[in-house]
Amino acid sequence: MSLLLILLAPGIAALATTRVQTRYLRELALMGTAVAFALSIVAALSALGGAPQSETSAWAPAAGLTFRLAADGVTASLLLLNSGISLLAIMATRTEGMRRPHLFMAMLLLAQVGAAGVLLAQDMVLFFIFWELVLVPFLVLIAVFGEGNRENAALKMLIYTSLGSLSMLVSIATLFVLSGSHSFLIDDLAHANLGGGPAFLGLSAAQLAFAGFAFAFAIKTPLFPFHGWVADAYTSCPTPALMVLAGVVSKLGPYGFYRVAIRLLPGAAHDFSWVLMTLAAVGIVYGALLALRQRDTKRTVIYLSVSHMCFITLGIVSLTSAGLAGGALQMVNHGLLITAMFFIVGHLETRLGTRDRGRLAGLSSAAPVLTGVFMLIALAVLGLPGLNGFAGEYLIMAGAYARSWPILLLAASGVILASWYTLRLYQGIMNGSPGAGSEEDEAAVVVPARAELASADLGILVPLVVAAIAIGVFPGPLVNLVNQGVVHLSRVLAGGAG
Amino acid sequence: MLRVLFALLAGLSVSSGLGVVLNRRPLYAALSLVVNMLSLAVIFLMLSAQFLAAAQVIVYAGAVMVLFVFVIALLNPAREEALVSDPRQLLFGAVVGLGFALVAGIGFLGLTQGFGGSTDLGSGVSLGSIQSLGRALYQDFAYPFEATSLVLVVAAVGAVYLSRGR
Amino acid sequence: MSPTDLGLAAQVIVAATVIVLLLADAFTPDDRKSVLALVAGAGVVLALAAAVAAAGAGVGDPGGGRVLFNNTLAVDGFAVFFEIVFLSLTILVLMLAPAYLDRRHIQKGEFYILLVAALAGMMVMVSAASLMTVFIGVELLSIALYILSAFLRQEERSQEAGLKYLLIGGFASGFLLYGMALVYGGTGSTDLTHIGAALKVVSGDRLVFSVAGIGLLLVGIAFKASAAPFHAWTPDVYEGAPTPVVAFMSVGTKIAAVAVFLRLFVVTFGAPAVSSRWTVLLGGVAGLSMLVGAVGALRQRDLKRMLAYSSVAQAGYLLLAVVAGNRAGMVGGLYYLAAYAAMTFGAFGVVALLVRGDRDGGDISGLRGLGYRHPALGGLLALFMLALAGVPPTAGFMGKLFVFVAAVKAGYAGLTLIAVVSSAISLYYYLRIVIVVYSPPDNPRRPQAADPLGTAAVVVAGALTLALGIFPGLLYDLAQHSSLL
Amino acid sequence: MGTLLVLGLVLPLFGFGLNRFFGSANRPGVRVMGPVAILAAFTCFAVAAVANGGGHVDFVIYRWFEQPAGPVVGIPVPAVDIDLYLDPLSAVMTLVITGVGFLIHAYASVYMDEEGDMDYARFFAHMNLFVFSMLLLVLARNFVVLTIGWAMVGLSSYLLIGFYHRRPAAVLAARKAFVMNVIGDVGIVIASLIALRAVGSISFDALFAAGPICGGTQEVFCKSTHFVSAVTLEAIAFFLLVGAVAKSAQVPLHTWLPDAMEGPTPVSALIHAATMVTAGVYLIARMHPLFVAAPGAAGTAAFLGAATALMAAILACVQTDIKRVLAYSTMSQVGYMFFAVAIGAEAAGIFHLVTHAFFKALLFLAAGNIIHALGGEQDMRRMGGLWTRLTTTRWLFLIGSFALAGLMPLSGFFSKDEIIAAGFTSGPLHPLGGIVLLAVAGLTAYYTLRAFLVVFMGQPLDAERHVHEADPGMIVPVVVLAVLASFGGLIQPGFWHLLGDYLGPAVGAFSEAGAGIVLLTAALSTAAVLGGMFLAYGFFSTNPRVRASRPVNPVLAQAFLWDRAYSALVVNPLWAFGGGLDRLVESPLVIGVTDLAARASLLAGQQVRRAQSGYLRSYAMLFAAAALVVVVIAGMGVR
Amino acid sequence: MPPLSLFLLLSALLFITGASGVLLRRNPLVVFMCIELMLNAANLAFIAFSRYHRDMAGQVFSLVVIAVAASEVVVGLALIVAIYKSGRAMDIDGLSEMKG
Repeated sequence: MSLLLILLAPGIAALATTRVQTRYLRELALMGTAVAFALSIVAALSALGGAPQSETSAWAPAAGLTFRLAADGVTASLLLLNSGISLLAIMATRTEGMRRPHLFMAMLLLAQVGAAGVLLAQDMVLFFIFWELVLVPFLVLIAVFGEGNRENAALKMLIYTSLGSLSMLVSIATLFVLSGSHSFLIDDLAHANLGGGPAFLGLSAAQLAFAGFAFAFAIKTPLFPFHGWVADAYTSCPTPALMVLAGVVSKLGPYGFYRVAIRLLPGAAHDFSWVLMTLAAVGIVYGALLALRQRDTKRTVIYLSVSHMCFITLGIVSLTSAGLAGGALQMVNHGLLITAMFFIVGHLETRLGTRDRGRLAGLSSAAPVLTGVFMLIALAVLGLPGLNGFAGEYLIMAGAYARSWPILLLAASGVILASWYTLRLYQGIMNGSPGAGSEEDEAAVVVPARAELASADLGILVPLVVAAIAIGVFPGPLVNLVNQGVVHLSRVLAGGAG
Repeated sequence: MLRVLFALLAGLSVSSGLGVVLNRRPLYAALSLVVNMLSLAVIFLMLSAQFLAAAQVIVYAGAVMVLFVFVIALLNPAREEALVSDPRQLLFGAVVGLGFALVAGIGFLGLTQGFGGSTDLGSGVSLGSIQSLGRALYQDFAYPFEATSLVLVVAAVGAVYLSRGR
Repeated sequence: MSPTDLGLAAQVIVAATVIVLLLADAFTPDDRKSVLALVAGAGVVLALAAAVAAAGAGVGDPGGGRVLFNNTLAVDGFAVFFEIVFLSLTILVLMLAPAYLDRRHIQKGEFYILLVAALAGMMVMVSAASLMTVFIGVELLSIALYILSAFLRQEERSQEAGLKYLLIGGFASGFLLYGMALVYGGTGSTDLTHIGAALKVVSGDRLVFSVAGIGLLLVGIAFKASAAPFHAWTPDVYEGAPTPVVAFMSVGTKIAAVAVFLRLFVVTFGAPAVSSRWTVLLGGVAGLSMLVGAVGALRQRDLKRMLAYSSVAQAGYLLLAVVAGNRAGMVGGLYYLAAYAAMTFGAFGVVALLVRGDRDGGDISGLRGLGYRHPALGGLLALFMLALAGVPPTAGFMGKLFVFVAAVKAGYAGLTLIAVVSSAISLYYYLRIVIVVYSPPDNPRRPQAADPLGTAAVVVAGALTLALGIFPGLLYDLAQHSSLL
Repeated sequence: MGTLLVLGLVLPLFGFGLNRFFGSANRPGVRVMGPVAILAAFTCFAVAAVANGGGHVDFVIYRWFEQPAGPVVGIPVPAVDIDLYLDPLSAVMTLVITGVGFLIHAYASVYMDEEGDMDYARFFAHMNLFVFSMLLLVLARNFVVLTIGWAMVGLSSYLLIGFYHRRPAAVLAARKAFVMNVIGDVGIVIASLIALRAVGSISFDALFAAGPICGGTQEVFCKSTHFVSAVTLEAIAFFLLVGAVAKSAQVPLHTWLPDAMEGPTPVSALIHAATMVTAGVYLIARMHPLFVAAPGAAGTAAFLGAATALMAAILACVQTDIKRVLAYSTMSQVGYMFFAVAIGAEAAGIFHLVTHAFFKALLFLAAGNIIHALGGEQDMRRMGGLWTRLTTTRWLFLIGSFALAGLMPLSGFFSKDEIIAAGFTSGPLHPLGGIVLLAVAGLTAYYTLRAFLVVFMGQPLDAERHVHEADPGMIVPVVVLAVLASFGGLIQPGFWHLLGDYLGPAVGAFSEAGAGIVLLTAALSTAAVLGGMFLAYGFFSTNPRVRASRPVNPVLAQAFLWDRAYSALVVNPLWAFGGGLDRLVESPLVIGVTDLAARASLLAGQQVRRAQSGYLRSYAMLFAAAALVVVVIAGMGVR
Repeated sequence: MPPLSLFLLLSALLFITGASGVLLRRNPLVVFMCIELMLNAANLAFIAFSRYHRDMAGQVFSLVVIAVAASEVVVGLALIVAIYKSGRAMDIDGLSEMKG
């Protein structure tokens, strides 16, 4: 029941938004999400206790559909991330003065439900349903509440990702047909016996199915070079929605690899892991170099995120114990950090009216608090040991190294570049003398004093900072939690792949 | 003897068919359609479908054509200026038509052998007598017959509705 | 009463309703014609009751269904399944139409007569056990629809729609008929059981005749299903015809046609020597429909035209189930057809409710901000768009899933990929509607409140669309019972 | 014992916290808290060291994370402890760090007085943070803790170098230092990964216990079942060396150090003289069982050390900024230590590390006094004639210079000689290194005396400029350092060797060079030093400023073009490459392709619309044509 | 008695004639006639086959067809009249208001 409530609580809140006054909107949403958060903690604890929660109920047996939810360690950790980030995103939403806040809130909550559903679903059709359900809210959030060329950005994102998910649908159908068991449950599909021989284009059925999954998840992640939709979508996405989109939803890609693709097709996963690892490693450097060259602060963070998501994927597809654990760990960490980054960038834009780094400079003396927070987040982002970015990266690199030398070196160079672009971003905004670059146009003169964080902003950033430090110093619990799930997959790999 | 008759009727029907297509005046077209119907009626007789022949004459040459002529008279459209508005249309139509003709030719002329033994229709069969047809209609195919009546009802209602004034 | 009797009763009741309406029409004054909607509704509800009873009595069970009237009429689970769909559809249309006709100032009794007659035509088609019955069903449906399309007889677009539909339709039935003639020639019979038996044994020229005839049959029925490349009439007719009629025909005609495909092709023409031929052709048609429909809808400015093209694409998916030709395809096809009925009717229903003044304009830009001006209709329209796009949790998704499974099972990788691509493309125009519906309105004028009955009809369709998406079990069992394989 | 270590470690962190978050409010508190935290730490470690004696303790604070039960694929998730390890080596390091660190803090508490409250607090916070990081580094017993300390040292140096965050030069210097240090961190991480894969653990002991390393020195460690190939060991050692080189500003990763002089002078004293730069030396000493087993890497280290010593010494001769002189001299001296620890004379290396900490800190702080006196002037060409004015500082600076030059009997002499002697006694190629280092000793004497003369002799730049001696707060700590610099050599003046014996258990028994060698090197080095001094005196005794202002060879002026080479070969290409990707790959391909697909289908849509002409006859035509195709295809199959 | 094939060929020719008429003519009345032509051709085929098979179904079918065709014509003509009343030219190329 409790797992189901994780879905229902925000869902009910979403429905209730239509019936509540604007000024209670945020409280309503927070209530719904808080329930989910609490239940996620329960799920995490029981997973830590070695007894992961699981719930099954009949759905459409004739059609082979079962309604089963389960939360292993990895799932639980991401559930926490999901509801936690959603809480912050809701807090970050300025309902007053917004047009149609009800719709906005409802969509935020719906996105949360969708993400939680993807994390929990154990039936592939259920998984797919939630997978698509996540998209719809963002269609509205971006197309209606976004900025710039928002409608096209939204459509592009949806069509691109749906192309992936449709290919996943075909893969699901294939596995369903090939596995005699008349059921869409992941555990049953895992027993599909796919003929080894080439089925199509010289690839075996298993490889084709895996390709279908991988395509979907790579686009969602986004894994280089399938990130064509990201720049536009993220750019026009309003900040609170972006916190969820980049912080949580992007994790569903690697999670899909973990939960579905590798779990169902370990053999094919091994056949493809080289391709995927190469793409990921190249993507790390690619994203880093692009982040280095962006002038727009938001775009810098976007490509930074691309680079890091490739890092996560690298860990997962390395198919090693350390790599998987590191990837799972890094999903949570990256979720926390990228949320903070996008919030800070959005905050600066709203306060100072610009994302152009040429016009931002020397804010540190005017905004000491922001400086401290931003510094810490930046350091965590560049993976400073002692903060939460490190442990994950370390394990991922271990996984990469266990598979191949050159890929480790690529990843390592990515780390070095990370220190470069992150400091460039941070110093460019914070250090130097204020108003340095603002000669370009007198029209918009940046007033550093406005940049300081208000208490409301701190309410959003402090939890993230605390989490970043806490996980950095005491990663133990999280690692154990994650391993609870990873060990199971390792067993599959040890058996299925050996 | 029958072959000669068939040849005549075939020529007549085909030419009258072409007449329908090629006559610029709708009235002439209608008239050549009548001729076509009549010649077909005779062919039906040859194929021992007496009742159908009769029906053909009555329904078509009678009612339908009268209706046509009546409407033509009512509207009296000016003679069409050009038979074909654009040559591409004609060319394309010709290609398609010939294509079908080719297919039909191959299909039907190459048929002489082995269509379930012979393609001979035999002679002196009394098939379409009123009795047999009646039996077929009211016993074997009662349901389609009834359904057809519904079609007629619909047609009547619709025609009345559409043509009635504002 | 035996289940078959009940199934037959449904048809008889419908036919009787036509007659009753004729009489009633004569005796109702011109300003009270909308009463006839009630009469028609009563008859249809009665028929629906009979059909449901037949289904309940297990007409779908093995041995439950029978072929009546000397092999011309089949009353089996398959037929009853579709009769239920058609009857419910008609009820919804009857809820939608009266207020519409009032708005268009053409409240005429013939509308209801023809509507029910068309319904009868559909029912004949799905339960036909003989080529003759099929033909009559098709014609009964078509002729009624010709008239209904032109029902706004003063209006040029409606006239144009009617005449176009009539001429091209007559042309098509010429092909259909000639195809039947050839099949008859090849097999020596018009009833399906004999044809099926004969096709297993015939060879040489008779086989050639049969196959050629089947080809022409395919053409004729694909026309009714508005599958590419026989779809050209669809956008024009849908745009011009009265919207409730479009809601009726876009659902009914297509479903009936696909049902005929399922019965006639999958079952009767199932003999390997034959099916190896028509699957190729139908596969081509399906693929072409998916692509042409999806691409054609991209640049439409009129919602009705857009939906017309989308229905072409939908025909492609439906035919995919037919081509699969296995039990999974049959069941999935039935499911998808029902889902298609709900969501398509809903979409056109919303358009009908939005019709104001004297023109059936479904101009997309006019929908801007509908979600705020008219939350119920806007939300429903968005829902139907998502459903047509196959976004879960809607009926459209489940249908697509089952059809994909069937296609994969039958090993049609290529067609499945085409389906994937076309679905991805189709997202563009479906979601664009959703965006438009929820983008801030440029002029905040409120339209007068829509009629409650029509809204209710659309709401029901929406509820079905969601229910079939979330609880597929309900319908899936019935579909399994009604499958011919 | 453990609590002592933890206390000593945490006190500076505590100071950091207090100063960072509450310091900006009360300046006096910071003034006390900054130095006292370090002093307290010093006492802790002093007590701990005494209590520990020659043994070693490994105190686990807490478990960082577990190794999960269950099957392992590829590479395990290692179990990681956060533990502190005290043995003579780390004891010496901690004492140097906290001891010298304390003096520098005390000095800075006065020196930084001009800064505003907020910056004052920030400064001491970061100084404390640095000490904490450094202590963590030297107390590490596994790669993870090492990496954490290693990186945090880099971080705090970044913070301190970039202290004047308004100054673009400082900002750039800070970023440069950080990035180069990250290169080092990555080296350490990679090394640890190789070790992890080789021995399945990230603790030093597990590594030392492996294969060929045994049979070397540390028999106690030989318990492991793993056998690690020599190549792997070389690889580990090599990547560790990358880290060491980056941190210790050795060739080729040295270019950040001169720029780092943008930081306040006490920072230079603490980070770039006494402690941080010697981390690399410490690492190699700590890892010496590994380096013993990896001669390739050790040789490389020795070579780099010698090369750096020479190159930096040469550059130091032509600098005009007083702090840059000291910076290059630091590089040069660290080169000595590198050489020493690399050739297995760890004791000598550490010895020089200690003495160098004393006299280099002394020099920097004295220079600080000078700069302070001249109102922030660092250019020696604008100094001169200070002998009569800075009456205390002159002596202090002189002592420091002589100690650095290695003049008998000051500390520098003993430590340096020991290294040179070790070079002569060990290894086939090492004598070459010894010779180079002898020459470097001469150069050292030359540039130190040059600096001294240019600063203190000759005529003042302008007589009426008011130059005041620093106040006692800035004198006392320097005096203490001066004492240490003078007599620090006595802990191991050739005849007896306290330090060597003390370090023995940690870095291997102290191998005594023959008395002959000792005397010989003493004589040679003294000769070199005197020669250097003589030359310097010859050049700069009469009006030094003008002489010092002579233009120098451009290659020397640009420090052998290292920076230009890097920007030309690494930075600019990467920068350009990034831009190229953005313009040529991202926009046209990655994003472009998606748009292209969209555009294509829209175009197709337009075509379909055109085909839909509205003319019935064209529809019929299409219909008929399609029907024909259908019939033909249908017929083909059967006939 | 001529063989079946000739009757079929005749029907095919008539069918094609009618079809090409539909493709070519612009007067809806004439187009209707052409459609009638096609239907008749089909009838001929039916009757020929029924004679060949000695089976009544074909004849019944063609009877049905006659009825259906008649009703189609009726409806069509009525529609044409309606259009005429609203004052438009008798030219199906004029019926191209809706396209695209």
